[in-house]
Amino acid sequence: MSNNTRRHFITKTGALMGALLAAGMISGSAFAADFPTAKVNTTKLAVTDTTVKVGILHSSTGTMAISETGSIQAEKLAIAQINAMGGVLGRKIEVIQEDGASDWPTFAEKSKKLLVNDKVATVFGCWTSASRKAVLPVFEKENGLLFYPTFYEGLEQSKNVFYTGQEATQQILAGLDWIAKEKKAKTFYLIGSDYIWPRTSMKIARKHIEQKLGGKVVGEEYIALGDTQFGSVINKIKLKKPDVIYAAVVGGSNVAWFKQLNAAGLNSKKQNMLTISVTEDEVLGIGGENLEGFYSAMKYFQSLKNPNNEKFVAEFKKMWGPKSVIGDVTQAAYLGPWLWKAAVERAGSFDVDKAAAALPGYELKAAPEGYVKVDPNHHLESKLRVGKWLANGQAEVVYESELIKPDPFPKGYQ
Amino acid sequence: MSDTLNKMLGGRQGAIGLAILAVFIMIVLPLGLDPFRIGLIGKYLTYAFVAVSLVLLWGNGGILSLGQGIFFGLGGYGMAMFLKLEASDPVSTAIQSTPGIPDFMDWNQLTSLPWFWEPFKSLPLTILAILVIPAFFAYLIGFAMFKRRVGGVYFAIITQAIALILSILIVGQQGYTGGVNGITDLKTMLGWDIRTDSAKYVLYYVNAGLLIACILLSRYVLSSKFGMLLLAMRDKEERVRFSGYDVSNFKIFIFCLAAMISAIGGAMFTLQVGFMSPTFIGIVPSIEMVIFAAVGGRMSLIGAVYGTLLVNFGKTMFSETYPELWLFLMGGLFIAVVMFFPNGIAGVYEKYAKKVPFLRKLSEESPTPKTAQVAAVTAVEIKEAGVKA
Amino acid sequence: MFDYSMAEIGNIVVMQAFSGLSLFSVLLLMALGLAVIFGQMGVINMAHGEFMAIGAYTTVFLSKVAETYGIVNYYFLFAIVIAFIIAFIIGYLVEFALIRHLYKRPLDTLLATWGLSLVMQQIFRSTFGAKEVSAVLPEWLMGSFQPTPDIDIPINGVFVLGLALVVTVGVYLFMFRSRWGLRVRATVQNRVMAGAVGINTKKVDRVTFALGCGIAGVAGAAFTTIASTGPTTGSLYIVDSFMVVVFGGAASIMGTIASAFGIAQAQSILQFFMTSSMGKVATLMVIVGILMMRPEGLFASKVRK
Amino acid sequence: MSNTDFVLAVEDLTVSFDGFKAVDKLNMYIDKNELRVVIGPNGAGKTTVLDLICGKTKSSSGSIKFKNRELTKLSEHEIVRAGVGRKFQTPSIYENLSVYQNLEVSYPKGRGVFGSLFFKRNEAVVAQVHKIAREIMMEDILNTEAALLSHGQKQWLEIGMLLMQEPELLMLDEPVAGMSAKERDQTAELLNRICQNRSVIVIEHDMEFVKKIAHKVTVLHQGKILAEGAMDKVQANEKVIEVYLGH
Repeated sequence: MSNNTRRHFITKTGALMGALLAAGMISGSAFAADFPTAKVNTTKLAVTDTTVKVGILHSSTGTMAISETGSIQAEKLAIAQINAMGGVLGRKIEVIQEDGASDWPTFAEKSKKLLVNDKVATVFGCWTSASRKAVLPVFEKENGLLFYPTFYEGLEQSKNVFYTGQEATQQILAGLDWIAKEKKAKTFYLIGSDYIWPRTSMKIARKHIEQKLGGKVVGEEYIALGDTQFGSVINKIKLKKPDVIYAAVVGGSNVAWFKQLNAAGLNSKKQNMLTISVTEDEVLGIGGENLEGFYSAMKYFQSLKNPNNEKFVAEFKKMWGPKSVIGDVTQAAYLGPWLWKAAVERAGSFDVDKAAAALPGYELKAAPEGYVKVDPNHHLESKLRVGKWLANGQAEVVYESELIKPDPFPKGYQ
Repeated sequence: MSDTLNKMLGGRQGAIGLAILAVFIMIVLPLGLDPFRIGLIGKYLTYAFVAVSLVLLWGNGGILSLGQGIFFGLGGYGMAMFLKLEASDPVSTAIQSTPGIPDFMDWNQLTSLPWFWEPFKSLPLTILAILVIPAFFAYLIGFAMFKRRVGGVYFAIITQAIALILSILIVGQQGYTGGVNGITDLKTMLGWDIRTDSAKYVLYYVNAGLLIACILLSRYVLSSKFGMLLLAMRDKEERVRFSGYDVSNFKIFIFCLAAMISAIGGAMFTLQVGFMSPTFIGIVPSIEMVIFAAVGGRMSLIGAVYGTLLVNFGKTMFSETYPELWLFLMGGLFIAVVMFFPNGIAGVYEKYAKKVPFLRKLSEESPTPKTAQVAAVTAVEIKEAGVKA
Repeated sequence: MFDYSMAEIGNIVVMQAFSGLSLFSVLLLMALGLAVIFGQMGVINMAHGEFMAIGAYTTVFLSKVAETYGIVNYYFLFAIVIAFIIAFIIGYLVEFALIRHLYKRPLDTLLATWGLSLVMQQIFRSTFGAKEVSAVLPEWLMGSFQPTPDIDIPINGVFVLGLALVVTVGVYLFMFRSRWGLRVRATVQNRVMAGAVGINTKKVDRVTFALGCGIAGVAGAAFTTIASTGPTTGSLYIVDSFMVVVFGGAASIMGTIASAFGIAQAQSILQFFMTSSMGKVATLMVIVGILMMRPEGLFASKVRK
Repeated sequence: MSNTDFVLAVEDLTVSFDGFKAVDKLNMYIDKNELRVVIGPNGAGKTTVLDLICGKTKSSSGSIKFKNRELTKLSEHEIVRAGVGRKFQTPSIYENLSVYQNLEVSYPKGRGVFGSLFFKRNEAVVAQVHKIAREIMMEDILNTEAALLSHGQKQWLEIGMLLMQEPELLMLDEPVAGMSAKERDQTAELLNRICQNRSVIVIEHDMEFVKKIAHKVTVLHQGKILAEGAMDKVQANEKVIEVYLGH
């Protein structure tokens, strides 16, 4: 961060602090003197009397940089805000940023470096499941702490990881319920990129459609990662005429998918689509005009109307430029540092075991997305929202569910 | 027998070079670095197997394979399948619908172990598979291509396409392969925890030992008549054919040998890093491994090891401090090596070592006749000088 | 298939035929520049995809400019021309700085241009950001054309098809009907002789390479209508491009056209009847299989070597 | 045709490239220990004939019998192993290897993959290398790198490499191209020596040189035989004169 933006930040955060205090986000200012280092750090982490080191581990190069940049920015924003408020247990957070370079062994290597060499107190990082799977054994072996921001397929729970995004059932079930009711949909066409998250998600969606909604899946299709040709797939969809297309296409394919779908005449006037892989970040590449009228199921949209979110959006734009957009994962990444701060302060210690044990049950009431609660299974209890995309690249929230408990190993969906 | 030994060591100069390398990777690095860095070096050294295989295949044989990642991956997957089965005992997978099979199979509704996983329950069969399957696969590709005299650029492009096909297949068949996540969370080998620091050291030394054994084997091959023919084929394939040799058989053999060496590297990678993923089979790692060999010197087996270490060290260092600059540096390295140092580190050494009295003495005392390898390096240099002038 | 009426099946056949044609035009545009560079000069340009990205980014940039001046409906054709010019100039410089030193070492060119592609990717990332961007398209390029109410023919597909044909005819005229083309072909066949009769072979090389890059730029500009633009966009296309050129028989433009057509139809049909990713695998496997049987490609002529 | 005493019997040999018949129904017979010279203007098909015999080019029709064994179905290395050696128009040697290594590589043992891996340089090999090196007048420069040889020496080295294989039929494409007058004389002597116990086919333009070595001359024109016989008879042949001087 340049000096300029930092200064910017400190003056700005003053204002924010009041709001956050009022919202109960801060449990009261803590001073280092009250918490002697020997006491709060019994496992030789990089904690001094005035500072604590944490790691950020995302891809800033390679194919995944497209997606992970937002997370890095959000995490840095949260950390800067926390520092402006006096840090954690009176200690300023120092960030060590590592580049996973979109390469899973590199993620494993860097996570080991952060934990073993730098002795960071926690790591905010990873985006793809593959990178998380690669670092997971390292975190478990070295007993580190990871805050993982992406909505993902579930089927995982680790004492060393907190999942700040939604697991698959949270994101899928309520969305399907809504669209089945709202559009009286009976037939669904499932399409996703060919890897574990879309496949697991589609498996859950299919069970839900067939068993709970009494609907029918008329087609299930997977696209090789990076493929940009959808002509044949679109024709198959036209032949089946589904009430709803349920989509989880990612990356460069996602852009091609929407552009070609529109060009083939399947725009939102003729076709309902609910996707679980389009956030405001993706809209930049796809173009709002190609998305207009389609729906996304996410827990967060930038357009959410509440004071916390409006502040968050404003702060984010101050720090990273007026053109930046905030998607679901970016917001979830923003929660990471705040949750960690709460964990450490509830435990009164930076020790990983103590902090991790202290976090479940914690309620973060002033998150930009609203109320969330940390479940004993290390995922967040949160709401699901359905957004209808507008031509300007923002979504209009048309549905908001009740709070949904996370269920990473859903019975009846495996 | 002493003749064989002499061929392996590559005469006095070769023996000294190898001894220095052995001391460097087996004594100097372990003493000078902490366990974390040693883990990294161990990982880099598994790539060095591929670089060594490319010295045989590309430097000496003139056959550029852009699909060596295929074989590295096959070796790595073989080992990963064994370790995964061991990690998936019925007790630790009790929460699954079908306990006793790898977790990703359970997620994909498989209810029994696929038949081709069965052999990987046994370590001896796994080791056999790691050596034989990549070699057999290389034989199939090599037979089809070299018998029809597909060479040069076409071979490079087709191997690249095969790498792409295989990586899409592995990602697509995730119930059988673990998909894009790969095979992860590997813990023990015959009950021995491979994640501890002491295990890392043991594996490091096994890895270094195997690497040196592969270099010795490659040296033997290169110093035999086979090696001379390989060079001859690279430069005048027609002439070799009209000297009564079936050129394609030689190419197939060296391709299979290179595949096998790469696969050993892959298997050691899995053991040391603790997982295997399809990213290694794709195009990018396959090309990056070529640059390791090129930086070290495409004709030099030992240079390949140094080249691999240097590039990877650079990658780690730079991406820690200047992540944005790393790609510029890597790209620049490709260009610079090709344009200015076609013989890599080994070429620079050959050129300047002669000026250092001590080193000159070493090489002058090396027994004549000089090896084909040295002769070829100098000749290439002469040619390069011609091009530049 | 029997749940559908004849009319429905007929409509799908028409649209499926068009999607095959559309894929054909995409592959052809991708491969034409490479066919000129690889086929005529024997240079392996692994940075071909990045030259396409240059075209795409040029278009995106111009669309932003057009948006501010409110001329979105007119800029696109202009953008294609500019994309060609910029890619041509950069190609010209690259040939001068890099390629010309490596003509005798084709495998080394492959490595050097791979390095170049990494550098270019990072330049895109530093300049335009890591995120994908989208060009605002003129109204007339959006949506579909409907000959009957149940048939949609994508207009951007028609546009790309038209452009592919125009570029192909252009390349053909240039290579076989112009003085320049004659010089290029003469240089390819016998460099020494061409030099002896007064052809500036160095200049011919440079212009040929730059031309190939320029065509890649046009392809990139056209692809903003159907796909994404990001720093690593180019790498999505490189293997497909090489497959088309090699499969067609490197030195033949007719071969490139035929092979693009064959691959497109195969992939389009396989992807209709299999899942998309397995269709792609099956297509690549068929190509590799045929190349193993017939390494010189489909359209190489038999000559005394 | 049935078995013959000829070392090489070429019958009705035809090859066409995209419709152009480079060799057209050619018949040619070579005796044991014969030195045959093939002459003809550029494009007559001389090199193509050698290419066809050694398997580099596959014929469209016709037969090539070497010691009554059909060659058209064999691959190049099988033809070499049957006893046919071929020297190319431009010297084709391994420039990166020494003279010794060039000769040793051509030694007809250890020709298989595993044979070559376990090939040992024994006394028989050394003796053969030295014998051939003496024959081609290069015994004292065995350790020189081949790239450093003069053009003439390269031609000899390639002939030496063929001799290492002890072929029964040796085919030389323009062996004296680029040689000095003295080297030509030495080459003529060399050829006369080596055809003592094998048959040799030579393609050559230099008529003086042809006179020195030829037992019999074949004149090719547009892929067909124009004339065949002793040198003086062929030189007197009207058609030959027309072809060489007419246009």
